[in-house]
Amino acid sequence: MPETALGARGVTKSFPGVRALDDVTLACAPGRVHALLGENGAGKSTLVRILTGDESPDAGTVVVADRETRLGAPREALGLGIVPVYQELTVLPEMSVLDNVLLGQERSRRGLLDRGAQRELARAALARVSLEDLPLGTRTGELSLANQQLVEIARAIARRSSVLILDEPSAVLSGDKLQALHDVVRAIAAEGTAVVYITHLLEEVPALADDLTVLRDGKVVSSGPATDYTTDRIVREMVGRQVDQVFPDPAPPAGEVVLRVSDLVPVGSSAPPAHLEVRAGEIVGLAGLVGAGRSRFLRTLAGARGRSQGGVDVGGRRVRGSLTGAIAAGVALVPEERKRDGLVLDLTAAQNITLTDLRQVSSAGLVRTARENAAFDEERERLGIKASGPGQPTRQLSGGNQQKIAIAKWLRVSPRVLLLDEPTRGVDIGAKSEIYRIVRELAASGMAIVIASSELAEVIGLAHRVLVFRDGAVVGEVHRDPDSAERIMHLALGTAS
Amino acid sequence: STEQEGSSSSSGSSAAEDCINADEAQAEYTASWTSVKEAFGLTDFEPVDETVCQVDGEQWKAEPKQGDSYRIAFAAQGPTNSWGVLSDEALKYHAKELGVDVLYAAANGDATTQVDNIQQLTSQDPDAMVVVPMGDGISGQVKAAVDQDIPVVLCSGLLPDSSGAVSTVTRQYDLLGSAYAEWIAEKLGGKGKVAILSGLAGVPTAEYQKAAAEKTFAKYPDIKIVTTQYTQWSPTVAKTVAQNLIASYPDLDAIWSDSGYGALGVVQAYQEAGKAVPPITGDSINEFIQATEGTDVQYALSTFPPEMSSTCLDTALDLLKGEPVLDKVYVDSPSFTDADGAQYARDDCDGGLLVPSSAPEDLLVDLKMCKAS
Amino acid sequence: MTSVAAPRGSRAPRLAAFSGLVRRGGAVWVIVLALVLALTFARGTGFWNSGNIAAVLAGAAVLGLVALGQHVVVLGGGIDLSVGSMVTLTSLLTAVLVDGYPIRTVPVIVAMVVLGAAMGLLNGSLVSVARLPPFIVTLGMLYLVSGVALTVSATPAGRVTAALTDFSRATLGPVPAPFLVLVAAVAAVWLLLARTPWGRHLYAVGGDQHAARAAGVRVRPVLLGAYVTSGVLAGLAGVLLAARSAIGSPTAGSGLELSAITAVVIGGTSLLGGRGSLLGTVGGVALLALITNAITLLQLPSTWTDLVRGLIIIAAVAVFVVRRPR
Amino acid sequence: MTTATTGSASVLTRLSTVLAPLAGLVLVLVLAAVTTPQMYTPDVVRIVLFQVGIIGIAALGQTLVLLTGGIDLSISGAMAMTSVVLAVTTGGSDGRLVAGVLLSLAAGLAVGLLNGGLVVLRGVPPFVATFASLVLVQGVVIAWTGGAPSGRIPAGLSWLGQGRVLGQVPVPVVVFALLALAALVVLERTTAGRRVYATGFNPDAARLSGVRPGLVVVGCYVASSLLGVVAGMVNASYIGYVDAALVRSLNLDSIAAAVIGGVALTGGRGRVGNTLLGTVMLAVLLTWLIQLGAGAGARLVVSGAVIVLAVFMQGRPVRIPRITAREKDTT
Ligand SMILES: Nc1ncnc2c1ncn2[C@@H]1O[C@H](COP(=O)(O)OP(=O)(O)OP(=O)(O)O)[C@@H](O)[C@H]1O
Ligand SMILES: Nc1ncnc2c1ncn2[C@@H]1O[C@H](COP(=O)(O)OP(=O)(O)OP(=O)(O)O)[C@@H](O)[C@H]1O
Ligand SMILES: [Mg+2]
Ligand SMILES: [Mg+2]
Repeated sequence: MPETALGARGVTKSFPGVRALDDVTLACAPGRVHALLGENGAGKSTLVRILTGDESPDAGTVVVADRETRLGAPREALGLGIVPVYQELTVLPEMSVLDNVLLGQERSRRGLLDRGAQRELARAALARVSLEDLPLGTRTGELSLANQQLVEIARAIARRSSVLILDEPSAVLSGDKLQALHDVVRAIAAEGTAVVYITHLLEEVPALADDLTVLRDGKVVSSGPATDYTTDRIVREMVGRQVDQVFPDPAPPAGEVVLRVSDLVPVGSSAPPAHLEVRAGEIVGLAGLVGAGRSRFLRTLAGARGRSQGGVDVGGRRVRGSLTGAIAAGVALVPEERKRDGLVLDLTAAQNITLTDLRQVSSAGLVRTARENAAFDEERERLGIKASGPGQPTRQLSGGNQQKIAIAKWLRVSPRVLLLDEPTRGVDIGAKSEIYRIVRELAASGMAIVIASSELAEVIGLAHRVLVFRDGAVVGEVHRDPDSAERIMHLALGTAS
Repeated sequence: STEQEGSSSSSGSSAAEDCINADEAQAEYTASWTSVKEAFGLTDFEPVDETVCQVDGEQWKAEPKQGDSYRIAFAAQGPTNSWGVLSDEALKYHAKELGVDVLYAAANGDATTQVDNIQQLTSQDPDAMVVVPMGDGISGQVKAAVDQDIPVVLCSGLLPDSSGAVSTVTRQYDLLGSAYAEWIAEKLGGKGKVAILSGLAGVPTAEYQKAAAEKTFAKYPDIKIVTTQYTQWSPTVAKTVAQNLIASYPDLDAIWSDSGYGALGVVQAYQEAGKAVPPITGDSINEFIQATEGTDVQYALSTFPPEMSSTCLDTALDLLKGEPVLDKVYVDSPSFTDADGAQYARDDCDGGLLVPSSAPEDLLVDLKMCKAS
Repeated sequence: MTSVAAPRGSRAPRLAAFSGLVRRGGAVWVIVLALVLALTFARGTGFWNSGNIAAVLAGAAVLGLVALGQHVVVLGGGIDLSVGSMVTLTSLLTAVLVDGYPIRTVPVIVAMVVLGAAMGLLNGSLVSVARLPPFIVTLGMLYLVSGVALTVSATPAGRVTAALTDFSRATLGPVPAPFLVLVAAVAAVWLLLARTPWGRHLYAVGGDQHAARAAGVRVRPVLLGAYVTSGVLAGLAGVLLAARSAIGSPTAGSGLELSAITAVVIGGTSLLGGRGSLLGTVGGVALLALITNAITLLQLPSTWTDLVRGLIIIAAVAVFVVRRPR
Repeated sequence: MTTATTGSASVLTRLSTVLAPLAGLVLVLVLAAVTTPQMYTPDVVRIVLFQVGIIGIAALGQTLVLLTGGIDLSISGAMAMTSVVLAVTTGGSDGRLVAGVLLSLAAGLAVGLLNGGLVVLRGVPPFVATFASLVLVQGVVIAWTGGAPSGRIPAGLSWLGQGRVLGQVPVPVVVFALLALAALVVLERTTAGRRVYATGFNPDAARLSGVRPGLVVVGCYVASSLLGVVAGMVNASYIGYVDAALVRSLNLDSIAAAVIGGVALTGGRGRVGNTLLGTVMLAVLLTWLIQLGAGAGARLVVSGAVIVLAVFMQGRPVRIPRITAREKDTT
């Protein structure tokens, strides 16, 4: 058995503008789980793409089974038993679960698919991620996001792998699905496979990792057996400074009720109607497992999805059930998915910021560049956005700064109600705490804020009170107090007594 | 065998063997040439030799297959232009007069569509079929129809003998093509620069006339064809082309055009450029004559009359009645030059109408091609 | 939470069922059926007589083959505007090269299929290797190939052998031989799509190229395969067309590409790639063939032809498009 | 190897989209100079300018639609329809010219709304939607005119197609210049233009930012059809008659021009400058081929090759995206 199942020697990779990886050396031993940690933009995924031949290094080499190897395409890596699950979902929604699990590894006899063998293989793989009762013919697009992710993992498991690379597999998993993932990872490692595991949820590390490596700005800053590391140390290594994750109590909301939601049911939801009142200056958190319905609830409030019943009032006035209606009424949604829904990445930073209210920066329909830049500078000030200038394509910004832009564009319309969906997903710890600061300030300035997040600490820390969702319904409300975390988990899982 | 199939029969000689040569038919054929010859005042203009025969009428004599009136299938061009409209409607109109039913199918100018049309019409088992051929591509399907004992009359167009059509009623492409060319040659005294404006590349009607013209011009060593362009039978395209001609060949002596629409564009281009319009040819659309009225444009026009379709119907019916019919009926139609062109202009009629039209007046009115007088 | 979650944008079940029908390509058959019923009522005997059925089927053969190729390309996320011109060139060449010599028949047929494959290969390489947008590549090819056809001969030319013409008219019961070719082709393509790894890969590449690549799928060969298939089928269609017309024409196939794409789309296949059903495309072909047949059968005023065709197409596409999920 | 989205790369890309057509144009001009010197006489230049006008006006509309990620095959239908509407409603007399023009615009509006409606409300792929409406428009015209549209275009309009500014410059190119300028301002400087680009790049994000992508798209299709109507008027007044031959034609010049110029079919990418370049190049090319007296076949071959080459040179291949290019789909 080789010493290093997969490794990198002095790997360097630059993209125009960024040095994503800088002389990275890494060694993953067979049968061990190697956690790869680092802030957003630290270079984790880039490293993964290089280790799997999806991208080639500018300098340095990839080591496979102790041998230096060049990889031209993911296919070649797969051929060597290096099996990745990329950060981004790569299942094909239009194809059946069966076809997705076996994509690229179809079993065929005499040129024709061997359907019997196919089914067996798929069944086995799905069983290992606790999806044994999933009909093989289902269109994958019909599955919940979590299940899609598990199908993707099943695809990887179905391959005979000497190395399994998982890039943030847990980002969209929770509860027993996350548990299932951990189990299968341990099992696979036990079979002698080297596992590279990337995550932002540090509590996973002690549970899973044997070794870990921390990347910062494309450099390896620390590496060693997981047992040598406490969460605090990891965080310190990641950000290079100590961040206090303790949330001061928020100022009690003084203002009158701004947002009133009365027996609201989103289109396509069979859940009982939801009620909600948010005062000016109040922050309400939404907690729940993935697919519990938080995003759908927020999208409905923002008029991005239809309501099949119920109403939304802002400042006592009924809000029309359309995006423009909601915006006019002062309701702003910072959507869950920044790159797809939150921003037009090909427009410049300034253009994104002003897109929500072009009238401000235009006169007689003509956009005034001066005013536009002014608007940009204003927000750069307010949110501490790091960008080379108003003209920089948003695509080039780091995750955190993109998120700040996605928030800034809504501050332009000075909304009365601000809806934040997963505002810190894929945002590094440094940027996170800044976003927390911003949220608090906005609340203090009299905004009513609703924030959905999968990070329990975050919701509890920021919000005055937390609504818990399960299967599309509000199943309880929890106020700030020491043991709120447990109560929320119980409600979310449906194990509340 | 390495033999080429039917290479012998395709020459048409086999047809000649059992040819009951009808003299008056031959005469009629030559007449169609001489009339043009006179109209254009040509000195030497001999018909390309052609053996016209009489079809044994008895062979096709038949009672109506359904009911007591004949059902004639009509594989038409379709109303893709005013020629097509009149061709279609003239036949239908005549059919109404004679009280025969018409099974109509339009190819909209496309040979491939017409193949389908003919097969479908054949399947309706008509007594006879009139086909306005959209291209040699249909001959296979025509043969199929004939093989099912449906007498097929080709109308305003030719197909190779292999199509087995019983009779062909048309005006000759060669006739028009070479007549225009001869006229130009004599205007230029057999010496000068000529441009050829053909219609649509790849479309038989255009290509055959062009070929005939080139053959004729070839007889005159001093006539140079400086360029050959396509007008798509569109005055707009023709005008642009002509503007280019003016620029690149300022000293052009004559323009051979196969269509009045083409000629129309050319005339406009020259007039706008303030230059004298060189002698030009084309078919006699009303628009062109009106446009050139009172100008000194020299032209020679003839027609490929759409209303000949009614003759096609007559021929088909004669076959069914067992009356003598010629295998090639060459329709004659007026030809004229600028000398007496003006008289044919019809201000009460549509610009696209081919004048003079022998189509019934009330039909033209029905089709809103002419105002009721 | 382990159970399967509600469908995306979980619409009203009835609609969902409908979109399911469209997905599986059944929807267009509803119209086809309706049209057939209408025709049966209006012209029962006229429509059902074996000759007319044969006419419909024979008319469908060429379009069918081309649409089949188009279907494969579209599944792969591409589009092939050059099919019409490829049919033109191959049919013209068939006639010109055979030119009535029986011994040439077979070699020429083979040659045409190969030629089709070659043109497909060119399309495919420009798309998958040079990575140019399919629309433009094939638009260019459309001009190029029809240009070549015109240079081969500007007038109808050549002559096929009796063997070919006879074949084009031979029938098995009411079913014309050319249609049997189509049936065979459909079967073959179905096998390729549904039963081979290549088929799976094609869906994957059409649905999401980089996801397919990440799963270890070789994108280029898959795309090349798609365009070659389209080319081969166009070549076959060309031969059939030549056999049917007995003579080659330099404009024979013009416009076919648009009909083919229309057939594919009203069959419920997504022009975005990755989703589509053969059944639907075949239905689309059937519908177009029926429209032409119906217009003549019902003796509609010829000036209405395009109006009717336009209305039906619009109705069909407007109803049978599965909207991409948000 | 890298995604063409980071700073310098995108600058290069933008440059290349302008350089490629420029290079092509220069090439054709040189070829012309060698093979057909008369290309540079005022007369021929004027012809080219006219062509630029007639192709360009439609190409502008096409560009708007392409920017939204659509395509408009029905433009040539709108053009043909216009000439017929003009002729029929005016009966060739200047008296009712205004009515004729208004009616044509109304008809154009209808076509645009049909296209936009199919694409936006029903999610029909633009290619098919606009093809279907092309067939429909042609069908309506043919049914309405009994198959043989014909008639005179009022002389009062002839300046539009035949007139010259300062005795030399053809009016159509002037009209085009003005419209292009307008399009330039709208796209680059106005809020409307900003919305078009935002929609073209990312309709979902645009929508969630309060932009109404539906309206934008419909607007672009309407604009396209209306520009088609204008092009139709120019065309009709150029010859002065209804040209039946054009009614059934499907004219792809406008698409070719935009694409050769470097407007992407994928939406969002492309500027008026690209369209201008592409139009000029196409106009020069077409005129040059006529001047050459090239056969119909050769002409098609050249056009085809040019289209492919032009796009090839733009160096903006539809790359197989890197995994980073997409985020995880979480809704
Ligand atoms: N294709 C690309 N083009 C340009 N820059 C890129 C590209 N891919 C990554 N980068 C940049 O390289 C750096 C590292 O990105 P990478 O995705 O590897 O970070 P990461 O550690 O995976 O972040 P996250 O935790 O959010 O996944 C970032 O600054 C990113 O912007
Ligand atoms: N855009 C959408 N259209 C239709 N259904 C959706 C959409 N997004 C999610 N769903 C479904 O609605 C339910 C709620 O999804 P939603 O995304 O709101 O959950 P969530 O609590 O926000 O989870 P997360 O935001 O972490 O993904 C799930 O069953 C999901 O499959
Ligand atoms: Mg990453
Ligand atoms: Mg969510």
